[in-house]
Amino acid sequence: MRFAFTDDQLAFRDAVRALLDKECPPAVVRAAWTNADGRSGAAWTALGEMGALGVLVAEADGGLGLSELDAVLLAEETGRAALPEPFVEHVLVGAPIVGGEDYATGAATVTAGDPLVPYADSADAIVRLGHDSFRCAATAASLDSRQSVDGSRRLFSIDGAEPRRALTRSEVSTAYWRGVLGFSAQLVGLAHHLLDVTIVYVTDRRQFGAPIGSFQALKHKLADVRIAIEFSAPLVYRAAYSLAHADPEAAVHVSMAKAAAADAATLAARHALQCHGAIGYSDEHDLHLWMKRVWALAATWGDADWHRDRVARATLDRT
Amino acid sequence: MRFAFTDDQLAFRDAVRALLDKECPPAVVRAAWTNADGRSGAAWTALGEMGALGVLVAEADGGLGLSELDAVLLAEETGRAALPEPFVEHVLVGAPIVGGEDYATGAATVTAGDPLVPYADSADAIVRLGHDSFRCAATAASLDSRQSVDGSRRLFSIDGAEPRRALTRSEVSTAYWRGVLGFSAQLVGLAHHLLDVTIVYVTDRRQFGAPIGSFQALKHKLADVRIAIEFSAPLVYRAAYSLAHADPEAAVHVSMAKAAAADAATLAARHALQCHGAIGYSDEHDLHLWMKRVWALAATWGDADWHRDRVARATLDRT
Amino acid sequence: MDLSWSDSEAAFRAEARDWLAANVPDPPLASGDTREGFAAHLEWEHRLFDARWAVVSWPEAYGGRAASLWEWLIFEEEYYRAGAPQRVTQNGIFLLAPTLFEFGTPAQQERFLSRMASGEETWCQGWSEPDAGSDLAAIASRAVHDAANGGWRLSGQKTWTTRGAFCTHLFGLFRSDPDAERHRGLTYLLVPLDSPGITVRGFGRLDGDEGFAEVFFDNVFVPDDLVLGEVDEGWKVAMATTGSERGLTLRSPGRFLATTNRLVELARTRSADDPLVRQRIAQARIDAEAYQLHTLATVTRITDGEPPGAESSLTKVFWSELDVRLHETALGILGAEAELDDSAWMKGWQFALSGPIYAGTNEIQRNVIAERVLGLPRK
Amino acid sequence: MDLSWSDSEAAFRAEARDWLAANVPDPPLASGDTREGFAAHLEWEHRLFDARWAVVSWPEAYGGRAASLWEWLIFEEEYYRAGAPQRVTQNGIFLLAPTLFEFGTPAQQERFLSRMASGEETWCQGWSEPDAGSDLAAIASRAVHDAANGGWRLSGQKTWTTRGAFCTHLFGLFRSDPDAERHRGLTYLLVPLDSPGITVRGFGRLDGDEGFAEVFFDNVFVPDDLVLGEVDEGWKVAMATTGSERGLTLRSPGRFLATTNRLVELARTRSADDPLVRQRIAQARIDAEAYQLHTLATVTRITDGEPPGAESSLTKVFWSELDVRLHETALGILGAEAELDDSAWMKGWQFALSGPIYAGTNEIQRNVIAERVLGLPRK
Repeated sequence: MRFAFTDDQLAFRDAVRALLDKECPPAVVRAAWTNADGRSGAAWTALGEMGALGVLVAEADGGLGLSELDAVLLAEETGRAALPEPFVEHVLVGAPIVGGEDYATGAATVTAGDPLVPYADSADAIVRLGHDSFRCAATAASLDSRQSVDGSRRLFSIDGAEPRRALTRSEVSTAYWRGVLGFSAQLVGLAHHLLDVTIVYVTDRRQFGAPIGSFQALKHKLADVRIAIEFSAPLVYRAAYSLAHADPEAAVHVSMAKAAAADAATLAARHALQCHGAIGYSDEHDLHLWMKRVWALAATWGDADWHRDRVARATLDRT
Repeated sequence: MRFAFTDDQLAFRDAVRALLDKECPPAVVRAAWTNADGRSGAAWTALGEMGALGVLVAEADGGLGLSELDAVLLAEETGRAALPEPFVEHVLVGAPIVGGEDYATGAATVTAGDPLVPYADSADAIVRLGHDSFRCAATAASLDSRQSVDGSRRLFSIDGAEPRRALTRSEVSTAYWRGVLGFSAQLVGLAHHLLDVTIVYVTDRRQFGAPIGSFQALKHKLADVRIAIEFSAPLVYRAAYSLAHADPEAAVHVSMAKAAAADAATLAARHALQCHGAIGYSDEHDLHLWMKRVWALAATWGDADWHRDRVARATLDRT
Repeated sequence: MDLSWSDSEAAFRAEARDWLAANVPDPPLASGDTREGFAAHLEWEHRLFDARWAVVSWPEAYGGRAASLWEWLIFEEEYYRAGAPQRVTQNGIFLLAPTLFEFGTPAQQERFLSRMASGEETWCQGWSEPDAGSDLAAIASRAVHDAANGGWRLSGQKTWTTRGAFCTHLFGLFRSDPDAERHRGLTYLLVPLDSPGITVRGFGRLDGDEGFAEVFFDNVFVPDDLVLGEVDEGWKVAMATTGSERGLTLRSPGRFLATTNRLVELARTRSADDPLVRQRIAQARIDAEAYQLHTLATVTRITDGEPPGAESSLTKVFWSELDVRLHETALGILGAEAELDDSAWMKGWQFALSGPIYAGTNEIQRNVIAERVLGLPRK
Repeated sequence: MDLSWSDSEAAFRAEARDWLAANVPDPPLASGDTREGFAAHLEWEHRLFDARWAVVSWPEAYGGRAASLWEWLIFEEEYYRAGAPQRVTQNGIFLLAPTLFEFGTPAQQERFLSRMASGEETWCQGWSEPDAGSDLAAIASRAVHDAANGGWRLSGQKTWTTRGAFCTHLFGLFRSDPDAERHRGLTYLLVPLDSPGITVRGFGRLDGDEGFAEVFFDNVFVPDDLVLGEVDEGWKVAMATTGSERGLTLRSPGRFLATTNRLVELARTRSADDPLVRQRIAQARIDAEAYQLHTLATVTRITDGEPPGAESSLTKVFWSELDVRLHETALGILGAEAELDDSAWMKGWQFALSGPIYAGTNEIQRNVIAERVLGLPRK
């Protein structure tokens, strides 16, 4: 029994964090709201060069041939940095399916989703997991753009996508639960960042002659956020382990992770805004970039209630 | 439009409050845990002499012939004092059905409930509203005692009760909703008392060199209790008005009142205990007498979830 | 207790409902917190004023109907039920006006009230400063008396000024006695925003609309007759305004009843049989009606001549957190679609999140409840 | 990461499970917080000790199995899964013993550990005083050195002493240096409750069981060799105990996993199709497993040689509020029957309510999290 990551896994995470600190500062996230494709540019390329985009692609296929356990901490870091990219769709869902050097290195991008597909306009391939059509399509004939509350998430509904090949049920299921795991990890990373910047703010901001972080009401709000993160992260890591080891309960473990991570990140966003007050309520402050990512990812690929219902089924209806 | 009680109604309430301050101090509530019938003795007699037990009994029948609007504040006061008596069962449910001088004055007691009946051993008549048998029975042949968490609530399951007469559907419905209204009002009164004694305690109790009531965490807990009471009481008063005026939505209004009052009182009990700490965790302190009454009344005659479901039906399924 | 409406009140409701049915713009106007939307909303305000619906509770002399508080509640219910446009004149007619009626000179009332009601002049609130948010008494913007010219010289900065970039006037607090501490030595001034020395910079709120503004004052001259109330007594005057802001006028029950009804419609079309949603809908209706009934009790007390007190803090916490819950429930029903910005609920959610922050954060309000309503020790 | 158990660990689990299946009393014993129930529980402790299950993680010399932390977790899981009796020796073996192992003299360890493990001697905690609850450092009970007789004279009062009326010994903090302030000048003493001058009065907890006691000290003599750790260093010694109390040893994950499983069984028999209940059950399992996984991570860190720090405050808040939620959910399922005292859930609910209060209220714990984990300013 050992519930901890290896030094290699932690070193990979640290390298990705350092890369994102450099290539994906808040200015890059903000720019993605207004640039052409809503993406980071340099950060994506650098992640590709590092191999982070081909973590789950077989070595024979040009990837690193690693497991969900190696990918989960990287997803958490992309959440912490609010990286504006289809990281989960590409790394955890699409690339292992389409494979190939280009996707393993990020030279080409694959996205995923159903009915709405993020970044479909700049992707080279689209994996659709909708229950009616499990298809891996080339980029679509016609794209209808939809506005996400997160301006960097370019959403599209798709028409006349040219199917490249059908996916097997097991491909679909593996891809789906890997995707949910990825978003759960990103939510944990987003929550960490929201807590960190709020701690700095309430320590510096003074009202009534004292730092507002010295007032018990704010202390307890932030303590609750810390508790929520502390007890959701292990569920996410366990879910990664279960997927990596084909645990029969893996899907339930992923649902537990998404429900807990979505609730933790939602709480972190709520308290972060309340602690920042009017200063954080302006779109000139970076806070909203992280909050809106949380709102989007908490709702996508099944919200907390939906995943809790999956857990209830596995717990109560098992015979 | 006028949402306030009349001076007469308030004067009646004040008289009952004064009576209960005198006849039903905490020592009487505590004694009811261990005495023969779990009841107050003198307080019940005095309430009868005042007419408070025959509020809803027709004047021709020896009562005051008043309405739910006159009874609701009295029920609230009996909750505030944690009066150990079948006040709601007698005044709002049973007496208007069985009628007669003895019941109007409290010389005789009628109780109500199904399947469990409080105080069945000391009551002269029992009204059962169970869906299978709507009956007004003489005291039962055999009583099987059940232990409530509130030691003063003597509960019994009943066997071989001798039916006196069947109740009409409308009698049953009126009696049921009046009963729920009465418990809602008692829950508001219980919440008021729990808040009041907690305010006194946290103002006197000092730790870390200051009254614990000066710490923001406790201030905000008690503020939340005050808010919950402030916005549940009007629902209870409106429900009384709707019953008194045979409003077609009266039953829904009563369900809204019970859900809100049960939640408010449950919150008041929870925060009262946490603010009292270990001192309130002992059965030598009076706090538990009020807390356990709250737990019992919040659960009986439909808990908050059950009544919310009734509200949902009326709101969403109405065509 | 009498929860029925009189015939005249019923007639008033019918008249309001008919007029709104015939006049409420469809499709809805663009957000009043954008430059274009603001202009469209001013047009709407002119129509309201011409039909004497702009300020129903005001004297007829200023364009009102001398309506009772009951009639005002009825009008608000009908206004929100009809889905009528946001009131971009709100900071004037709901926040400043009550103070003008109470503290203004006859000349000031003549000068400002009708133009405020018609939307000819629009008012923003100049209270918050970068270092005076929750701690309003930390206001540092200066007002120095200029005896020679019979007026005041303003300098400093206000911020988070709602619709400040679109308004013609600002009412605000300025420190007139630099030696006085905190709540003392402040003066309440009425400031035309076209006065020389004023720079206004609009900026975006959470939802991206340009609903906020920074207002910079560089030796701005304001004549003596634009002081509202007594010099150095601005705090007392301002508190009368926060009273009304937190209490009745800004958030009438009709607003949340209407949101609840929209929520019920949403649930019916989407997930009327999801029991989680059903419980939340039931709680939404319970809370919205509790707020309505609480308001009826308050209006009854006011009608009996009792003033509303610190209870306004209870109200502010309740409606602001109710509004958040209502929108949370709607977003939960929308599921994955909640993320889509074109849903009115996502925009409403972001606005609702400002409720627990502005007009005194809910943390401040809970302190007030604990200390002034419950009597808990300050220290 | 490796979430599998080794063969030897699996064998250890099987042995524990088999023994418990064969020995756990059925019907369950009366509450160990009553005089009769306490005696019955001591019998059980003797059986545990004879089979070397009483203190699995201790050295064999004291009746343990020198089990690893992992094996200890396994034993706890099996213990609670089997519905085995509460551990009335808990304050000794879980709170005092770790301190004795760390600070005790060889003579003290010899003298006390085996008898503590066997239940021959039973220990209660003497910390809280009427005016020293959350504010433990306000302890006023005195210990005056009696050089002539080579010991200490104790006077004062302790209260809320769990099972104090049934135990043979008390460990507690006494003020040995009256001039020292707060955390300084306290000494940790081991006190036989049959010492002359001691009066013990048991009193009822919330559920009515006589689980509390007041202990009065009137010039009670305790020899020097019953001082644990250094004189005047009692706070440091005591904090080691709270560390273990809040952390691993007192509330092992097995406890909440077992409660969750009982909750699932209750829901299956009562309302497996009520979606509200289903959501709460799902959340219960999520939380219980989160607590288990968090513990696995902590044990991994401890095994790697890292000490658990202020994080123990995070743990205490989480498990105590989880326990309350688990019982709240059960009472919700029981509906009107929840009020019946013969339901184990109502008794469990009342015990759960003590969780957020004792071992440092959750308000204190959240302060600790904010200041020591998050680094927020104290003032």
